[in-house]
Amino acid sequence: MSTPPHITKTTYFKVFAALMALLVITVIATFIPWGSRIGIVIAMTIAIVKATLVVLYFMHIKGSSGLTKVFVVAGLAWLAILMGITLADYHTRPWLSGNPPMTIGPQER
Amino acid sequence: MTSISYNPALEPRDSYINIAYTVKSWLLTKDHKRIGILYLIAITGFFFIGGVFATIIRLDLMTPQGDLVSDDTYNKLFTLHGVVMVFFFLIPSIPATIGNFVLPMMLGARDLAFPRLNLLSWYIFMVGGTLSLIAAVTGGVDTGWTFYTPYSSVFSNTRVVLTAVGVFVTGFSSILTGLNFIITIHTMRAPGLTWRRLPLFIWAHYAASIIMLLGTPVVAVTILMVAAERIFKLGVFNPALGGDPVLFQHLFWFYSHPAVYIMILPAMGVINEIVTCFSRKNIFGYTFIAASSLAIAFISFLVWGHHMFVSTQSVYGGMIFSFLSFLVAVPSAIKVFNWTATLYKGSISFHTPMLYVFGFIGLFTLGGLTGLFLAALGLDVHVHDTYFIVAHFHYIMVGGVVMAYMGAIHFWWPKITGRMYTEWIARLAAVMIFLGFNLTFFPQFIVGYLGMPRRYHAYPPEFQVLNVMSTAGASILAVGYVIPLIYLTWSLWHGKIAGPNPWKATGLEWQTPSPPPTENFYETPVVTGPPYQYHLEEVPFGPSK
Amino acid sequence: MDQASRGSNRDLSRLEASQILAHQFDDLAQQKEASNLGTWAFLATELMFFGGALTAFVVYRTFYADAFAQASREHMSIPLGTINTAVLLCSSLTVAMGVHYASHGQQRKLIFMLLATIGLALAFLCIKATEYYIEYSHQLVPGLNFHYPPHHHAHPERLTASPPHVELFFCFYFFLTGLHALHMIVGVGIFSFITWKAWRGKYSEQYYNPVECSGLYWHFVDLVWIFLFPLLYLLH
Amino acid sequence: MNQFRLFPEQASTASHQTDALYIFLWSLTSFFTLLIFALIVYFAFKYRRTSSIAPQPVRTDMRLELLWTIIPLVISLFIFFWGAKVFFYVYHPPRDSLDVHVIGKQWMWKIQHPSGRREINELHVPVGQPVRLLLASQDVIHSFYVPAFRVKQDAVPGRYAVLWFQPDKIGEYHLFCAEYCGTQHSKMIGRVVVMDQQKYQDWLAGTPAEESPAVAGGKLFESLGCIKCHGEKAPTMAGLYGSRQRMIDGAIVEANEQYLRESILDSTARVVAGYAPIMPSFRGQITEEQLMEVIAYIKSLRDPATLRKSD
Ligand code: HEA
Ligand code: HEA
Ligand code: HEC
Ligand code: CUA
Ligand SMILES: [Cu+2]
Repeated sequence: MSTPPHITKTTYFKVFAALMALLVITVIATFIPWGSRIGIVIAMTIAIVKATLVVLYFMHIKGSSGLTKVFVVAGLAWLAILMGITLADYHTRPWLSGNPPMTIGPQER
Repeated sequence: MTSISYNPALEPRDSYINIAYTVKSWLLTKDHKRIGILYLIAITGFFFIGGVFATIIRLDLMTPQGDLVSDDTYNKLFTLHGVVMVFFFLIPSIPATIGNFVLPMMLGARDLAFPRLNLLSWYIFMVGGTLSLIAAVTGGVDTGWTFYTPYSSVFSNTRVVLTAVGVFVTGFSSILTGLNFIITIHTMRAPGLTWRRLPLFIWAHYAASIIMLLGTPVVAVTILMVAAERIFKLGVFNPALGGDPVLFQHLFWFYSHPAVYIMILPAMGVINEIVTCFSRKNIFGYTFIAASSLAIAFISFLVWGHHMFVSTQSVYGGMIFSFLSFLVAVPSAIKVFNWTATLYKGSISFHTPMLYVFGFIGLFTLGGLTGLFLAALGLDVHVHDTYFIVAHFHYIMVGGVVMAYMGAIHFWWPKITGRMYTEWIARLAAVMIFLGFNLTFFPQFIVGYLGMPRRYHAYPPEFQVLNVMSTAGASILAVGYVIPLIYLTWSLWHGKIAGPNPWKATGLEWQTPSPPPTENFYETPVVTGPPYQYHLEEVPFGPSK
Repeated sequence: MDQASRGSNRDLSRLEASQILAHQFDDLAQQKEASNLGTWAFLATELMFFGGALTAFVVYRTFYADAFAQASREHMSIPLGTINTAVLLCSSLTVAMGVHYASHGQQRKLIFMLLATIGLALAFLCIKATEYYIEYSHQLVPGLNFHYPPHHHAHPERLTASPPHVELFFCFYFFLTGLHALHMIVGVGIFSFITWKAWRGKYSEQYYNPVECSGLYWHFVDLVWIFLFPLLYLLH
Repeated sequence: MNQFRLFPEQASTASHQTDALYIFLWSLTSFFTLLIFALIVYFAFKYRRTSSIAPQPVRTDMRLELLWTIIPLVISLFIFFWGAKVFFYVYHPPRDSLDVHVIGKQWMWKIQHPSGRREINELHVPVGQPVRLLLASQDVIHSFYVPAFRVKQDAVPGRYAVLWFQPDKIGEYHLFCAEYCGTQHSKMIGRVVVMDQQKYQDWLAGTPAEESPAVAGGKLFESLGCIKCHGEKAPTMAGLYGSRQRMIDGAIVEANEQYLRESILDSTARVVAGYAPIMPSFRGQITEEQLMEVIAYIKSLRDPATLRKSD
């Protein structure tokens, strides 16, 4: 049900402050040599946290109807299907043949 | 839904048709019924355009060396046939015409949730269609409806970008229709119309709308990337720049496989309405049919790789896709068995819509079961990209969806126009279509297994007999499709007045005059029971001879 | 929405709200629910739209990890990207505040917030354009002037990656940010329209739905950037 | 070849397996189609409209619903396993195969045998011998399809694909390009000739001796300058093919054709552990044919333990 947003101005500012802080952290984290895997995990985790904050507070998902939440989850689930299965193909290609997953051709444009 | 708490005045006072006559009143209408008619006209046009392409294809294939048209022309013909039939006819066919017209009425609503968006979607559709037709007449396009890279992105020197843009644009009309349906179904049901009381037509459209909403944007952006690749010489799918052509196939089929269920789900929805009405029975297994629609919509997003078994996709990926493809067959099986069971102990009459339904069930079963051949990995290696595939999908799309579409037109024609058509001619045409259809496409299973590849302008002479049979069938089919065009048009002026409910059907759309008034009902209906309560309704026509 | 309650008090609200209530709806609550849900459904579509391109990007990114990391490290400007992210986050705040004021019927503050949003959006686009210009002058635009390794680079010895893979990175960079910028431009259009309506006093405590829905759209555009920023600028 | 038939000729070991599954599926399809058809006809006449009294509703029977959910599910899974089994057979080349190089281009198939003999749109193979095709494409996607063998594989530009079969019947069979590839897609056809071992040897000997791909590849290895590095500052090629290589990022990769291809065209994308990424990229400097020859050369230097019979 779309009730008027009952989120206060202070909450907005708090969320905003958190977003800015996370932005700073993620930029700083880039300059620390973690090794590529961990670097990716950190950057993406921060992005997900930021996104969650925006969705929950700025977009009022917190306190919105169950149906709206279902729409959000459905969108994310479908994206996960698309990415997950496509990547699964590429990652399982070497299993049987030992092939590296991709390569490029000799033709010139 | 017989138990409506009021007794509507059924005399047509101001129907949606005679409320205004100007061209402007049609082109600027926000009435879902008028928009449905606009779609109907456009789509019929596209069907015949696609049909003319098919006719030339079939004529060309009468001889092994294919001497009617050149190979380039042939390639353009099947591409345009595929593009027009899929994107401009079959995907919008049932949802945008019949769905648009009856879905709000079935819900007891005055209109869709976003009427302006609805009109917009028609204009978008027309823009997309026009662009593609311009592409067709100014040089054509020869990539196949699948637009595989790198042929489409680098090698073809035909109107790929224009066609791609046409398809891209049309995608948005489909998205808007789906969005409109979903929101309408969620928010605009009549009082008392709970989810478990929804007609199965609505469930089917709901499921199809999910696919439109979540699948179409992916093909849109993919097509955009191909267009960008052509215009700016980017390398997104071009191996020369490290791109992967098979990635295009992933993205394309992520939509285009579910898209085949955008076509079939509304068709299945239609079957439920007709089969109950002409056997005067409640539907067998309501819950299972409703749930199987949702199951199909969901699983359909997990099987796209079954079009790519020999594309150098991972063998394990292939196995997952094959496995899931078999799963998606189960909900379809559930539906077929439930429809058959609905006939049990019914009171069956053989009116035209019902004949189409029988045709649908039979041909869909055969088409669907041959889908299992293709989902079986080892066998698909042989039949992939042969006429076996062509036969499979025509069985489902022409034998299934087009049959259901024809059935739907005949079923709701009295509601849409207020007139009856001539029953005996209609039955004759239905039988002709059925026979012509089988003669056209059954031989293609055989010639496909013999190894005739699809998209072949010329073929080895030993395949000729089967191809000639196919062409012969296609000519019967063509006549079968032209006849309804004639008698339906004729009925607009000379048909018997239908009255509000000629079939004595239970759906809410029948509880109002034909043709319905602009806001559908003079009084908002209230629903008090489940759908298809035919035992409470009187039986029209009495015993059949 | 509870179906049983749908019939109730419709005549009353119909009289009151005949101006803003479209004919197909029974009451304002229903209308509001429909347009809110509609916006969310649209955003799900948008998500898949970007999702298709992002999937392609992620696939290449995993396989040409080194080349993509190098391209990002050597040619993306983290300061500009960070500033732009901050600008966009600010605009999200102004939008959220705008919706807040709209729901309290505070017209002037609403208009102020809307104008601030438009300003921030334009700032973002200008910065983005600057970046594009820099990339252009470094010969990094595929299809236009891509040349690798570029002539002017401080450390040419560091540019070991295979040129096609770097070009692929830039294809995606321009495709994704271009698509995003296009959404921003559309957003500016929408907000200009909303501002004009607000100026004419169309919105009130009862009826501010268009503000809310365009706000949702804007937050979504922001969300896309929240992911594009690390993916394109930071994954070294 | 001109008489009417329902099956293409069965000329490979795979064809029998595929046909068995095909026949099973047609029986299943006929069964269900006829069942549904019979039920519809039976009901339609038994319960045709005879009075104007509406029939009583029939309640959904849970047992029936479960029955027709579970039976199709079980049958489906059965077909899945059968199909997967055939698939694995078709995708698992045996070790002792004859390696033939095939390059697709608009609109022809260019084929080269290990002996060096080249042919276009024709493939001669000995009966009873597993043949492994290394497929590449020079432009768009093509698909190598021999209906009599029931095998097909796309040739995708930018990578190698592998297709194998073991012919078991002497004769001439169609070769088609099954993936749409442009104007003359339907003319990209040819034949596969299966001959007995003796005839095949005669056929191979029948033309003036051509240079075998391995020898030609050896020469390229010198003329392209590979030899300048390989041997001292770069890993040796001896024993490379078929071995397992450790990459600088820790990944372990089997050195097969695809790996060699990538190493040559795009060496810096995958660097062998212990070496510097100094090898230049040979993309654009070397044609698909030459690439296959260089790879044949590297393969000829393999560890004898991994040798195929044909080498
Ligand atoms: C409306 C369209 C539509 C529909 C509904 C379907 C439905 C199905 N399709 Fe089809 N398909 C197409 C349209 C459609 N298809 C098109 C257009 C192509 C070609 C695209 C191109 O390349 O151009 C294609 C291609 C295609 C392929 C790729 C072939 C190839 O290119 O190599 C595959 C492979 O798995 C496949 C499988 C299936 C399956 C398993 C179903 C299932 O959903 C079918 C389920 C139905 C049944 C099973 C019948 C009813 C069941 C019973 C009566 C009970 C008995 C059941 C059991 C024992 C299980 N289809
Ligand atoms: C979605 C729906 C759809 C529909 C309804 C049809 C309808 C028909 N299709 Fe089509 N078809 C496809 C979708 C569809 N098709 C797709 C997706 C492909 C793949 C394309 C690709 O490979 O890229 C394809 C490919 C395809 C091929 C394979 C081409 C090839 O691979 O080389 C063939 C060959 O027989 C064919 C035939 C037919 C026929 C005979 C009809 C008939 O049912 C049509 C009957 C209708 C009419 C005939 C029109 C009405 C009659 C007239 C207007 C008469 C007057 C006309 C004249 C005097 C010329 N189709
Ligand atoms: C400038 C020196 C140089 C030249 C010229 C060169 N290479 Fe290399 N090559 C290397 C180095 C160093 C490596 C190891 C690091 C790597 O994998 O990039 C290597 C790796 C390889 C590998 C992978 C070896 C393994 O152990 O996995 C192959 C295969 C290869 N080269 C083939 C060739 C061929 C074929 C040519 C000529 C067409 C060639 N190289 C030319 C330096 C060179
Ligand atoms: Cu090569 Cu078709
Ligand atoms: Cu499919």
